[in-house]
Amino acid sequence: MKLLALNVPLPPAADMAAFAPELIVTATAVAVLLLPFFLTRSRRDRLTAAVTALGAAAAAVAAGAFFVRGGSHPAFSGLLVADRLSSFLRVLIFGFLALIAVMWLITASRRRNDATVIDAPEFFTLLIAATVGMGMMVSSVNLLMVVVGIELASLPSYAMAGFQKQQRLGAEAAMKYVVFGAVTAAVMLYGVSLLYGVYGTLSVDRIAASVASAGTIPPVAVIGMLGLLAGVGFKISAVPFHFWCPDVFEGASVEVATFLSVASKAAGLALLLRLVYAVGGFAGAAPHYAGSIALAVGILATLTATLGNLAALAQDNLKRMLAYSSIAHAGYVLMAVAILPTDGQGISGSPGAQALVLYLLVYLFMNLGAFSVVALVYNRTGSERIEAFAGLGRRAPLLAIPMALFLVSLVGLPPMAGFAAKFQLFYALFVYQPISLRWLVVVGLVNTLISLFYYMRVVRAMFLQTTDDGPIEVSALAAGWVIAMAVPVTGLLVVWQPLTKLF
Amino acid sequence: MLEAILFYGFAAMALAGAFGVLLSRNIVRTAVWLLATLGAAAGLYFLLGAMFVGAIQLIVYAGGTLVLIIFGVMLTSKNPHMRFAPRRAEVAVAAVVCLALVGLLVWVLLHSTWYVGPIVQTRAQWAQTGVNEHPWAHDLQAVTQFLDANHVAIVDAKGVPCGPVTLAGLARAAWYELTVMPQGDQGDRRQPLHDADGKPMSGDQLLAELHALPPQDRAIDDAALESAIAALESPDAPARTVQQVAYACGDADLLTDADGDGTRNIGLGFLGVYLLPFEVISVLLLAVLIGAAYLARPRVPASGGTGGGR
Amino acid sequence: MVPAPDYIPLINLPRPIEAVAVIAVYLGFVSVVAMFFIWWERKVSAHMQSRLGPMRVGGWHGWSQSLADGLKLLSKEDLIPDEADRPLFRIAPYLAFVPAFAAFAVLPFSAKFAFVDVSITVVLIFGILALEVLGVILGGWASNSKWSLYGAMREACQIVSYEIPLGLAVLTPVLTVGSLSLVDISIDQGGGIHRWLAFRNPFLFVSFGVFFIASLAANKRAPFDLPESESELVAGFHTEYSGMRFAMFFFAEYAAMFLIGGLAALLYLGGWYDPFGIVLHMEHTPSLVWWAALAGAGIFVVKAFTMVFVQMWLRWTLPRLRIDQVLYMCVKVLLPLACVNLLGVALWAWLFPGGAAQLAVQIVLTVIGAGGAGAFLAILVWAMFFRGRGITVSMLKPWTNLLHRTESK
Amino acid sequence: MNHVLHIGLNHYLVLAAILFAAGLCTMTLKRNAIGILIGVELVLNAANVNLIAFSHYGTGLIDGQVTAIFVIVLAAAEAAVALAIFLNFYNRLATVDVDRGDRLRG
Repeated sequence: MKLLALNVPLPPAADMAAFAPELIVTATAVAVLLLPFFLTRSRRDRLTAAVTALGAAAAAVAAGAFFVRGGSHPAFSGLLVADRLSSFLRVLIFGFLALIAVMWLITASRRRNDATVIDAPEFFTLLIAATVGMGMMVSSVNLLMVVVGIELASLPSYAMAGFQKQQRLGAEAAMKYVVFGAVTAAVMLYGVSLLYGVYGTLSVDRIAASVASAGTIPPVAVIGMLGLLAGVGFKISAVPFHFWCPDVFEGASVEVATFLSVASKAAGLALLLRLVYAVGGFAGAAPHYAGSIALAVGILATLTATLGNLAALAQDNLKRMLAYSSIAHAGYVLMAVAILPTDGQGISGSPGAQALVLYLLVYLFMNLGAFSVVALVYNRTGSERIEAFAGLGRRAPLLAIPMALFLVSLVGLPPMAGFAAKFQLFYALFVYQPISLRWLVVVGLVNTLISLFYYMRVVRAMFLQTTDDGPIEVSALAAGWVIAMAVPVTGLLVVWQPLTKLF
Repeated sequence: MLEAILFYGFAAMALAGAFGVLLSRNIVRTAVWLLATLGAAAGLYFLLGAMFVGAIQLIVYAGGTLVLIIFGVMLTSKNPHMRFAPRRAEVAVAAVVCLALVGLLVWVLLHSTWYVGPIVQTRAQWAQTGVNEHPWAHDLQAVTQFLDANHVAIVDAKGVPCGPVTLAGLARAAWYELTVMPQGDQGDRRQPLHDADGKPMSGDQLLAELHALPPQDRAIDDAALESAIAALESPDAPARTVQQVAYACGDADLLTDADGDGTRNIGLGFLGVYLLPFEVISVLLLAVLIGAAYLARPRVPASGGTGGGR
Repeated sequence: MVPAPDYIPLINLPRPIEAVAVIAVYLGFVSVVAMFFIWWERKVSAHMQSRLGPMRVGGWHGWSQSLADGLKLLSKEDLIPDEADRPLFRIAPYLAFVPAFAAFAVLPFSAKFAFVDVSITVVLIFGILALEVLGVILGGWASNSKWSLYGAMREACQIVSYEIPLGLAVLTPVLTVGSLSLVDISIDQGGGIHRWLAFRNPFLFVSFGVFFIASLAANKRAPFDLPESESELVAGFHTEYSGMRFAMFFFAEYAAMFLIGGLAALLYLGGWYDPFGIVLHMEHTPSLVWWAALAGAGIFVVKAFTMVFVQMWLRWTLPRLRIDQVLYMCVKVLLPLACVNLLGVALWAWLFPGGAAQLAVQIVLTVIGAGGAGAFLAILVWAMFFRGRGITVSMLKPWTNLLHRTESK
Repeated sequence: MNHVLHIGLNHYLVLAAILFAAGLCTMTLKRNAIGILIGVELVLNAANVNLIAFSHYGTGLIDGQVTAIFVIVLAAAEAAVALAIFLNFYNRLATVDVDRGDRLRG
């Protein structure tokens, strides 16, 4: 019988090369899992984090090499694509993983009873697996890969949200997260099945080609796309799929919240950008569609940003406030998604993608810094509430001043990098041609005004309120870390002009 | 007729399960109702020719996931007959919303045009689509000649040659025994593959056609073809069918659908086109294993660390 | 090149009628086999404990004991505990019995006695058998008894864990032969004992052991009979059952015993082929094809019965494991072993696609395996022959005396 | 009558749509977290029925079947994580009622 004689070609080496960052990080996960067999407990935790950081940094460098080389390389029989957008975002995501590991070393590893310290190998394996999923999300061009990527990003995240299993809040956060995630994933899969039925393929490009040649999207495909949006919207916590976000951020440990606030959203937003471009990017074929799709995304962005900012006003818990703030920022980035490419330019060079990438880059640093300060203050005071920050300017100026910079940057006020990001975004919206997106600029400005109030509440608490509590000790390492985060947040403005050319 | 009976049987079972899940207030009974749906869905997959998926559904879903769920129910219910009663108003609202949803969804589904392809058209119809001007066409000369001889072509709904129009496509068409059908028709397409005279094509004809092809255009070499023919010459073999020919040729692509269920094709897919998600799933399962084992592990004192073994 | 097996229906009848006829035949076969096994198990256990077992009912050696038991169970009151979940309690025995019976539909007895002609019978049979666990779990849960619930929980965790090494072990013959069809796998083993898959290479040899142990656990047979362990859980998941529902669980277990034995025979022990290649020769002789089918079916049944006997033998020999030992066995012994086997078989197929080395290994393994089986048979015959005369005990006397003496000190 | 006896794609789609709606309804009505998970399984089955029906009647390719297998595996993985989390929640609060998770709000 000639049954075993199947000639199945292995993926070509070029595909593996394009996929090298994920391979490196996966190997790191295996190394992290095997480490405990060779090390005693006392050494294990920090080395685990260090190995993760090194592996992630190596992956980021590998992705960076691909970014520098440029070009668009479809890999794995068209399931993934390694173009400039995906390469840049993978640099961002894997670099962020490295930063998170360092942050963990500085903040969490001081906490004796923290579950992520006691079971560091498990925690870092989950962290890495989720990051691989996010790396997959930003480069998927096939709905099957989209689904697999989202699930790979989500399932370890659920476990990480509940990693503090001794604490009730962690258990509650994980349960809400997983229930919400499972529901949206199921709806997404139903949507994907409908899209498969309509277009006979799961390839985003071929669906896009069908949409372009048909010039119309049948209602059933719209239903399918809405289902898909539920899955992606869940990852970026767009309204109305945002309910999990504040609860999970509050219940999970600070490091997990930081990770989810940046990496998960960045991956989701890049994926959404790709999907929206695929469907609406053929402006030449169907101009009226570009308008309605941009309008739909714009409305989604408006809702997300406004609701996030308004809800953040009422928060006393800083982690929860930052959660709503991250929803609001997802709303801003969604505005960038609405900027569809107009003159046949690819996804990588489009102004929307540029604005999105710059915003995410800046947001990474300011959010990481803000969360780091929250974690450090929590380590000393045991509280994440705004009262804990009262008088911080006097008690720990090395934390308070960078924190103020982060918050100002989060608002988007001029001297900080956040301003550059927002300006770039609003400018792109302002000059967008075939249809007018200027109303989104107005929305964005109003929202920035709202956000000023709650960010400044923290600044006011830090510098204007007084308290009897003594000074907070800040180790040199911690101070150095926070200041290191503050450097790009202030310094990026200086290199603003080259930065816009970066992508 | 038999198909209709089986379909309605399975469908009734699936729906009974679904409504049981919806209406049952006892969580264990909910899980048992889910078993009905899962089993019926497996039956439907068998009915649709997806044998392997059906079997996997039984092994993984009914035998694994559902057992896990029931296990979870047992571990998390103090009172064995725990009930969770939704409020009346919620039920009313949910019923209305769901009925509206079903109505809308069904209406939309029934008024939609679905992708149909590959379908087999006559040579004349293919010519009308202008496919010969398609850039792929020159690669397909040999196949075209072969198809021409049979007055068939494998094209998708738009008249574009589907996928790689190779012998795999032909075998697929042969297996599904497609025939000329109007675009957008969603009826049963499993009708005999016709030859030039409009008669069902026999295995011998297919074999002859395979022989006539230049070697580089078929996935099997001459020796394999000869031995396939020799194997089919056994004295008590009945008239050869298209499927038997495809089976005996031993070619992976040809075998796919001659197996009757695409199982081999699925295996090839996992090693070929879908290798990446297949491997990614392994990372996912590793992470899930670690995450679930960590969370479900009994609480350990914070100072004691986890497991002295490590 | 072997031609595609042509499945010839048993009788030339319209398909639905044929289906009904075959179902009736199978149901009858399963019932008779299960009843025979129940009687046989009692006889085996009795003989192992130097008793006679059932002797009265019927004539020779109490042959109709199972029939009498069945009549008794039928006439018994069908008790349902007050606090039980009634619908689930009623449905659970069927959920256990129906899959065990349905799996017979895809079990080929010989090349011509294979009713379902799909190519993935291996997957299908495990898919069907995977449902059996649900009946047990629900039965234990619905009884609303502490012991039953314990039994059900044990069953759930035991079966779900052992399905993994079982599946991995089954993959090794599948990988070697390159087919998911039990018929194909069996046909590949024709032509002599050295062709049997268990003796193909060392990994398959070990894999057979893994398969057999895992299948014992999956069918909750001793020493893995924790779900129903009489001494600790009274009777586990079926404590509260009586009458015909109780009998259903038993039927399911004994039918599954035959299935496991049959699968072991098909996957590893040459299917329906004899050790000398006679049946294969007959299959290739047109005039003897039907005789080959009949002889093959007979050989297959004998092999399956032998494996069933081994299961009974183990039950009355080995003590029951603890639940942690059961899980240890699965996760830390069988699972790694199964993984290594799978890798090893793949490597073997790559390194030794045939040739002299392969043949030598086959012969060595055949000698080991056949020698073991021969030794076993010799012991069996020896025990049978001398049992009546008490020589067994007297021959062991010096050793037992030694044992007693050391213990008394 | 022909539409009733002649089983086609639409039959499967309608069945899947009803399963989907029943699943959605289950997810909204159940208070028990595991009940919600069971509703999710219903929706996933609806998706799978769709995928395989499209694969059979539409493309004639195996990608629908492959996707369905991935869905089954993902569902199993999701159920494993979800049940571990529910178990953990139960260990803290002695219930799996999602409404009892009310500490986190605002």
